Amino acid sequence: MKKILNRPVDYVDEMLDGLCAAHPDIYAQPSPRVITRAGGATAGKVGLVTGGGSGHLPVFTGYVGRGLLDATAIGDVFASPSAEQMAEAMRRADGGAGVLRLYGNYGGDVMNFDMAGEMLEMEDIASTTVVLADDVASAAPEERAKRRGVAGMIYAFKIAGARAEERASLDEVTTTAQKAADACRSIGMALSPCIVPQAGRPTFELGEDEMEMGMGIHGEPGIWRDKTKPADAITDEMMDRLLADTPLGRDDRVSILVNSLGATPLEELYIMFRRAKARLDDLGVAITMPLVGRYATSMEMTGATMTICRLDGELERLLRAPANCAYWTVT
Amino acid sequence: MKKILNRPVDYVDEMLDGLCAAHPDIYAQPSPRVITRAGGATAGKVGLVTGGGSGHLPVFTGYVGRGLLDATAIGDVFASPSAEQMAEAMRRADGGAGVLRLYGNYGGDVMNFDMAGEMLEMEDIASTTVVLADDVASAAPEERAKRRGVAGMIYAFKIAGARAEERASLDEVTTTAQKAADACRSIGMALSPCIVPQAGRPTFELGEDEMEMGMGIHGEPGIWRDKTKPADAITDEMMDRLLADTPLGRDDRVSILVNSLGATPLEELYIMFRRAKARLDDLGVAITMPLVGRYATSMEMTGATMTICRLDGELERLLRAPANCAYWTVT
Amino acid sequence: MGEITAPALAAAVARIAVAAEAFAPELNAADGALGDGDLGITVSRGFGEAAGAALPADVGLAFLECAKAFQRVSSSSYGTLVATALMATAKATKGRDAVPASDVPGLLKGALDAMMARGKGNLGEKTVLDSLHAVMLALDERGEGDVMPAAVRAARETVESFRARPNKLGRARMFGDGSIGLADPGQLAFCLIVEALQTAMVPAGRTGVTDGD
Amino acid sequence: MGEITAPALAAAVARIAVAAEAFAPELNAADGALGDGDLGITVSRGFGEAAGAALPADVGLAFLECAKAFQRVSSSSYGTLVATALMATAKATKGRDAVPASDVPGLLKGALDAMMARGKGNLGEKTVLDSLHAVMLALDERGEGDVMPAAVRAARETVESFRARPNKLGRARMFGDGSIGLADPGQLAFCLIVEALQTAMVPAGRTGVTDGD
Ligand SMILES: Nc1ncnc2c1ncn2[C@@H]1O[C@H](COP(=O)(O)OP(=O)(O)O)[C@@H](O)[C@H]1O
Ligand SMILES: Nc1ncnc2c1ncn2[C@@H]1O[C@H](COP(=O)(O)OP(=O)(O)O)[C@@H](O)[C@H]1O
Ligand SMILES: [Mg+2]
Ligand SMILES: [Mg+2]
Ligand SMILES: [Mg+2]
Ligand SMILES: [Mg+2]
Repeated sequence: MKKILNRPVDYVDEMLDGLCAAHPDIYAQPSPRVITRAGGATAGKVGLVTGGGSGHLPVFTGYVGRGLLDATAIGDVFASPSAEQMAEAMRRADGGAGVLRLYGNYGGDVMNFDMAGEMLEMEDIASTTVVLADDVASAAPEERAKRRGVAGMIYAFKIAGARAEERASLDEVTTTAQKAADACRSIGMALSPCIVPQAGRPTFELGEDEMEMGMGIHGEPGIWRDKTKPADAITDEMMDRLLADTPLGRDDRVSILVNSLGATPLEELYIMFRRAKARLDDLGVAITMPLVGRYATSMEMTGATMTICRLDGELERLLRAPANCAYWTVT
Repeated sequence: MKKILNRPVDYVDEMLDGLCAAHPDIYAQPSPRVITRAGGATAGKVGLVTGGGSGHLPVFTGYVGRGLLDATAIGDVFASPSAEQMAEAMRRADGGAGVLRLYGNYGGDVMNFDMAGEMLEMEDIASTTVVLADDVASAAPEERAKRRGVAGMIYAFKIAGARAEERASLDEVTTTAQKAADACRSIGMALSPCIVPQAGRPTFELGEDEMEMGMGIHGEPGIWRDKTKPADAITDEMMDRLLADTPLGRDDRVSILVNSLGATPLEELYIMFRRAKARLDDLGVAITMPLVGRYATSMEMTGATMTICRLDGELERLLRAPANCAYWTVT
Repeated sequence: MGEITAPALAAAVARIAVAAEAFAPELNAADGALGDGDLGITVSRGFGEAAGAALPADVGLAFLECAKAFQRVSSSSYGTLVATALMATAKATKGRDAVPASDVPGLLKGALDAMMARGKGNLGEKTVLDSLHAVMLALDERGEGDVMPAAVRAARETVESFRARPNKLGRARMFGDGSIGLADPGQLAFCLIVEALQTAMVPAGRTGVTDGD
Repeated sequence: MGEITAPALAAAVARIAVAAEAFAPELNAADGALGDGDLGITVSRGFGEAAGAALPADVGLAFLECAKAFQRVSSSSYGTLVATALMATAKATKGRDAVPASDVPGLLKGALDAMMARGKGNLGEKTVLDSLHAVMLALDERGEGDVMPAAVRAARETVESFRARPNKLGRARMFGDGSIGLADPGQLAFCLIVEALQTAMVPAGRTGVTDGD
């Protein structure tokens, strides 16, 4: 939990400078903290926009690219960007076919994206919203709308991005994005915190032998906190909780994402994947295009999230469609 | 520095099981701890083999794939695989055109790969060796042959892999691989250690406000240990040391790799990249195809390595050639 | 309370900005216990930026500048809600150079409605909405005259009476019953702001507020 | 020392295996100070696996089985060097059911050469090579009779005399002058193995070693 940075206040801007300098063929920053595809909006294509706090790379900015998103607005670490930045991202994403806002269900982000949408209305740019709320640990099924959005959002980015690339209408892209959002269930667990640069302190405290099940990616409280357990036991509990929320059986096809929150290495994600696959194999559930890696992080946090995305023919076709950003290439 | 695992003794095998189960289109494990391409050897192509200790994903196993390596032998965490496993990887990689061993300069690995080479000789499989020794912090220029191999090895994998894919002969591939190896200079710095599962303790200790410049990826001692510095100062020192070893100027073209040792997030790598690019810009050195991410890790270690790979026309062509593994796709 | 003019608004904002610098650590700590610990930064940055803005004489446009300033620098929930309230007030007062004190309860009602729409919140969920509502009622009752003591009392009482209840909205909701016994950071912030405003009202004549008492 | 037969080899290996279980923590610690802390595991696993191998009567093939066992389970530098030494000895003794004690210095020389070729090392670099060399010289001088005390003395003296010098090879080289004052883990391991072997030699008659004294 030690960091490499200059002045904390410059963390985000220097990061974005570096990102655009490293991948000028993919990303551009036409106005501060608004990142678009290098070529800007695609005429005639629905624009996809996301946004939220920094500190989650590749989420959010990393998923701007062909077959994925068109623009993002990025805030300070773990803090919402402003409504004006969001509106600017939407303007830059608009290719004349309207814009879909696709982002995680966090209070500040929701309010600001709503305001941004109202601003665009006045500018006669059509826009719609799909809010991502995949974290089963954050509210009961009856209160699904209150759930947080976590790693499952990348399925929505990918699937909606592919649908937009097909030149579907704003309504069609929105419908598919909502379907993808509804198809995802995630849960996380954390072992150690990260440090928000401007705060300078860990986001939470956990004993040397403790873990927390269900913790959110900003350290939001989870379901229980206790001694760490073996990888298989942790994976089993995560799978049990996901399957309780979205029962699966023979004939179901899913993709799963085993995601590191940052510090947890690939080695350990594969140990978890192995168990998760065994569980799904037992149920006769087919896994297609599984993802294992660092897809949605909290900087140097230790821990992992598990996402199940239940696929139908359309979702699978779109998930497999070509896409390219600095962190995810599908050919 | 907390881990998700079952029994430490199963860490590597469960990881490899998970890796092959997650990417059956890319990796196969035909014999224990020997990973090959899913389709095995390619007839008529020079086989590329690497190997070394586990705990460095995507290195080594992750770089098996089209346009990259053909097989790897993997040991326990941070421990060499056996000569017999290396020989088996070489047998499985041989498509009739001979095999190149391409691996990092560590005592155990060198001795075992030499033994493996002698075994293959008796089986009439031609083989050659290129040892990767890119870490400038590990020995003076006069003793370059004693240097450790670190993240720069992925340039050698990529470039040699592309050359082999062109159906170059074993001698030609070896020559190009050696050229790539000679073109790379790396240096690392560490902020916090990792835990080797079977040891159960951190590999080294550093005070809460300390860093170590030049530390190796297994915690080998570096150049100095002192209070942490700002990102730009750290990057400057790393660049100074690299440039002292391989002076660059106008007309030079390089790729650079800013690599996380595991826990250090992408955000911070981009802050470092930004500075490294400014330094090279000042010198008039052109950067092409820079890499920023987790390419060679030490599990959950905090820290970063910086590699400069100086390119000529051939090396750049091969670096840009198509390749695909679970962690690196070039199209 | 006197009437609201652009200079009066500027003076009030300036006074809150100064006070917020001082109470920011307390707010960060309160928000740290139930959220992400940024509320002190949000409030002090927001009022700081607004205090630095040049305000036009039109009261509505003056409130609009304050809203924009808030939005520029603090986009956390509270910042956005404050901006929303300022924006609603701006709309309601546009085109006037002075707004009588008697309009204040109505303006507060407008701000409250806008905040509830923006944050999809309800009264009783232990948020800043409850504070605003309580102050609005107190002003309504108190009518003309020096309403600030009543406003401060209402804001303070809201913090204390909600302390024993769980948070039902925003980030603090995640803590469930763990939030019982703790002050809602947003309610606390509101109380500190009103207190700062009261202090600002006292020397009002000297700082440009037309004191109507 | 008696002559070397397969049963004698088996008994010696078994004795070292038992001793290695006990001294593994000491070796891990020594290697931890100058390397990666795995040397105790390497030595105890290697001899443990060799002790479990069924050895054929042919001394050369018996050494070969031991070499293979070592290679299977311990591929760190030391494991590979021990395997290399065992392999060289296997080649030199193949086809014989007993090897006289007088051959031992020559066999040690062959092992040393093989290890130097494998590890590209030289004498004086503060490694196990120096230990092997010192013991070889001691046996050469001592000639016939009970050579073990001289061997143990040479191995122990090597550890102590190199302590004041820096490591020049292997992982410990990285510590430069930081290695001064510390025992080379590989030399220490060699010493502990030879000591275990001495203990094994004493009740040799009972465990199948043909005692020539
Ligand atoms: N949706 C909402 N509606 C009304 N008030 C809210 C809402 N969400 C949060 N609040 C208030 O804002 C306070 C937290 O503000 P802030 O720290 O800016 O939030 P965050 O950092 O979670 O975005 C809460 O204590 C509560 O009073
Ligand atoms: N190239 C070499 N030649 C001879 N001896 C060596 C060589 N490298 C290491 N050693 C010896 O091996 C010991 C370390 O063994 P080990 O712990 O197995 O190494 P590592 O874990 O670094 O692979 C050293 O103390 C030294 O005596
Ligand atoms: Mg907050
Ligand atoms: Mg916040
Ligand atoms: Mg060792
Ligand atoms: Mg070792």
